[in-house]
Amino acid sequence: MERSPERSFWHRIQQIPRHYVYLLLAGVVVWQLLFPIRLPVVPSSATKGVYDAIAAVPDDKLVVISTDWDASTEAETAPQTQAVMHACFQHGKRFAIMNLQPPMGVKLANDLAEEAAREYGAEYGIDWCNWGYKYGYENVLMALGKNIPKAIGDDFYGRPVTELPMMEGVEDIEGVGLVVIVTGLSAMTEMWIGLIQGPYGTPLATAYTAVMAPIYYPYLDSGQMKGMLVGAKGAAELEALVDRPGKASAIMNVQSWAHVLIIALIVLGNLGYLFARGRRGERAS
Amino acid sequence: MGGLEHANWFMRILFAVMCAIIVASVLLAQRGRAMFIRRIPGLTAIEEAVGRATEMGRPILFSPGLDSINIVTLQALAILTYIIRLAAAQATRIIVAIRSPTVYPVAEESAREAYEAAGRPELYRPEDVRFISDEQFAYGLGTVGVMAREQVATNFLFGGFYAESLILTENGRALGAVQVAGCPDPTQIPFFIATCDYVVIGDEYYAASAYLTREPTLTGSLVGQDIVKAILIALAAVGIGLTTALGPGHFLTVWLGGGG
Amino acid sequence: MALLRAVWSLFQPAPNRGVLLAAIVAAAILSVFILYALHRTLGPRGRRWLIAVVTFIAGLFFGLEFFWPVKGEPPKNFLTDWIEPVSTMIAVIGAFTVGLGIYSLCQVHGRNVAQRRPGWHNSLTFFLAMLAMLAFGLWEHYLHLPQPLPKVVPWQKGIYEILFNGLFAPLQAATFSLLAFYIASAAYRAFRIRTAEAALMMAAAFIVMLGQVPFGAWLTSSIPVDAGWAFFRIELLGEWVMRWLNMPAQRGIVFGIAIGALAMSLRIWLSLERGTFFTEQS
Amino acid sequence: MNPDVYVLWAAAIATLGVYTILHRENPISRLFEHIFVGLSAGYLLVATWTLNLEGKWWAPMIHERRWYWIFAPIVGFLFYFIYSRRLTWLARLVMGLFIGAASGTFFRQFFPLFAPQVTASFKSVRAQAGMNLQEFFFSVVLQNWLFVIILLTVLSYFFFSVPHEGRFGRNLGRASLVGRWFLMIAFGAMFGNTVMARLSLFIGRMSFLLHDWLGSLLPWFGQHGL
Repeated sequence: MERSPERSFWHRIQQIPRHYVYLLLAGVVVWQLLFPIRLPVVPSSATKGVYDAIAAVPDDKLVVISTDWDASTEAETAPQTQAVMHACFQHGKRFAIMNLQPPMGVKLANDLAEEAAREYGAEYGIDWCNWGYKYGYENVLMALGKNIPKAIGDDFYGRPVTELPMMEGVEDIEGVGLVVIVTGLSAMTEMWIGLIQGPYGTPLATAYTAVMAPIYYPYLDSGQMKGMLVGAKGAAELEALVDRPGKASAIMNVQSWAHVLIIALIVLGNLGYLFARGRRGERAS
Repeated sequence: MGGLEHANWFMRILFAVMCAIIVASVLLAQRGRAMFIRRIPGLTAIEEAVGRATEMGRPILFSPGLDSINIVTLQALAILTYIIRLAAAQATRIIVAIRSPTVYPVAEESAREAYEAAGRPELYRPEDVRFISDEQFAYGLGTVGVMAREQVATNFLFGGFYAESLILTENGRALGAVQVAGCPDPTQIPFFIATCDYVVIGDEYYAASAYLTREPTLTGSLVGQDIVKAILIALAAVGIGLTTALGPGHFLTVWLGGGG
Repeated sequence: MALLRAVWSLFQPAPNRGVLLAAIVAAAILSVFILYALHRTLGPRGRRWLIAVVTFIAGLFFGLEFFWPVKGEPPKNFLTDWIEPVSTMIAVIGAFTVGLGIYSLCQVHGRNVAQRRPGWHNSLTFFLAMLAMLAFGLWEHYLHLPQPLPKVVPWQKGIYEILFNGLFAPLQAATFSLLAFYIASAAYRAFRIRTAEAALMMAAAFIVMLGQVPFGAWLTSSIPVDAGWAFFRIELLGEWVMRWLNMPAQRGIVFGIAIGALAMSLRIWLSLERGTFFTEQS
Repeated sequence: MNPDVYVLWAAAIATLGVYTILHRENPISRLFEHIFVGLSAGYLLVATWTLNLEGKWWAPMIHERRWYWIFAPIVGFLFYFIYSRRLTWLARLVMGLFIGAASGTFFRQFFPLFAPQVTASFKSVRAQAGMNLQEFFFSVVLQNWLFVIILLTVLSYFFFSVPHEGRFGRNLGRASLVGRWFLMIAFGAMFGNTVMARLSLFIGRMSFLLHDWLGSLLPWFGQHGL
């Protein structure tokens, strides 16, 4: 607002007009959407925890992926689900999809699984399966702990799960080596921890939307969760670990660049302030 | 959430004590006990901001936030009536931009009353209390439009604000308006600090009517509030002590969780 | 015509409508009479007293239900079953204020159009947009009823799509996305180390922002995760700032406003509020 | 008629129209502002009827024969007396109902909203068994101790009726100054934490403009971007 009479470089970078700031931001976003230059991605320890937990599942046990999300949080949760599936296929871990809420989640996840399975030549029923949407929240989980075939009954396509080759020998929760919850809904975590992770000690990993993740850090600290994917960032980090850069990586790359721009602007403004002040000090003395 | 649907005996006692202290200090103040209030810069600035609009001969914009009729909005309207009285004395126009249809009649009525109380009923123009839109971002865009077309010199934003706050204040700033904002909820305060000239933070918002009007009732209430806050701090201190000594899940946690 | 008849059929009351209509009309006349009687008999003091009593009872009703002892399973007291219907009633009463809001809009824009003020064509656009959304919105609603209205005009669906998905939703999203620009320029302008306070704010914002993007994590990735000083990895530091610096400060604010709002509630409930609203006269 | 093309174009033009406000308020942004406000006003009317009144008021009154629902519009229309000088007190009567309900609702919410916040502040401030000095520093001093200190200093900032004079007052003044610093740190952190969410909205819009809209004209754009 106030105009400085001095027109030195240091003064001008303190007062870049807002139009230039806007243009710079739009320019960086368009540029990175069209011609991405990948900035390095280093997985955080929380993401690494998810990856390591999948790798550590014994070969005779299943991974259960509970996909409790739908189109409203798809932008973050779909890439998360996809990256988790890639991690499972790459380590040769068999997984089962299921969900408790909302019913749509299991259909969307099924499409993602089919796509990933084609890439690895994996087969339904042998390498992966879909337990379908199960109504009943706590009741489903309590039953799951004791008797999986009975709790699940039919799979996504309406066949009894006992007919699937990969379910052979999987009787109760002892046959599950890891549960991964992918969700934008609260209360799911508490249910799984209270009814499965707590009583049976089944390892648990989670993937949340960025908005809801912060409240679950304590479970990560306490070790009740092996790892956690936070929003698109977590998905991008896991995509980097499984070497399948996808939509989340693209979005996070634009995010990284835009953040770098904003940080650079703040730094420039402050450098201008410091140097301009320093110079004025010299003149005064 | 869920869970806590009714009070237990601990809450009943605590609540009764807190209410009693506040009401008692209100009554004491009404009997004429002088009360002290420390300086709150954001509120002192209100007068200056109104004065600037008068000097420039341009109107003031006031937004009571997005909430429907609740405590936050009622406090915003209390601040509005004070500002109208200040502005009416200087014959400066105030435009009120409303989002909630239910708040609209209450704001309209408060405005008319305030002009009458200031002795300038002829300055009251019903169409200056405007319903903009109940859609959050249509409200944001519409209010920015009003700012620009009416060339407001001063923006007052008091009430419950959400993501649209930055749309209002960044455009207000670009238009060169003096801006004073206040919101009890902390989430939008960072953006107000970055874009406004003065910001009223947290509980300063509820202290506003007492600070501005110096009504004995309200200053008395403020003293009562401080005493209750001290009790709350004591409660937290006891809780921290008990957790340190006994570990989590002791009786105070249970009582405050609705059990017991 | 077929359309109008179908719409009309939606508003038909159940059988025996004569009795119902009579009851409704009688209740309406009675309440108008009571209001008129109150208006004629009450003086300014009586009116103020009545308003204070209504305020007190409304507050008491909602407050008491929470604090009154409860019995049984699910726990209930004598007010519990009334909370839901009364809340609905108040919501319905409040819904009728929509007309006032729309009236305010029409007043401002109607005058612009009538007096051909500068920009009156914008006000005309306002009316067109409102009426279009109203007409096609209602139409869309009644098409989705169990027994849809006859499809008189084939392009109705298309126009609704354009109004809703082509204009309303994109306008919402576009306006929301303006925030990206505003947050960038606000950050650039506000985060200067002019004062200690601004410097602290900037430092915290800096750490949290870097901690959010993979690029930030890369900067400090040379610190081993299991080292004691892993604390200084930027993503962990950012999380620490959010949890152990931001959280307690927010909680301090919340404690303060809880008490401030409680005092405000008490004052308006007991009609003790002075010097604000409309407590002065009348 | 295939509406999809028109929807796509309308959405793209509306988005660009709104973005012109970044330069300054101008005739184009003004046009879209009025369209937006008009559409939302129309939608408000539709939603008030279809989502609220039709199901909660009209149906119970007419179809379920609860004649007493007629009182709702009568009371609701008292609001409209704000425009009458003589009858305005009736509008205040119904406002009194709403104001009272607002305070009562706050009384109800007081404990459910704030009690969990109080109990969540009960942190243990001593070392757990078997902690070494480094663990103690990082997981107790830098977490729980700090938490308690910040909570107390921030709260001390919100004491308004104690003069910052005398021994107690001066100490309170010092604490409240520290509290204000912690508040600024918290606000900075909240600011930084919101940047990503806001950017993602814009990235989404740009992806729509480049990929969906321009991509429908020039296939090259359809192949690039998200």
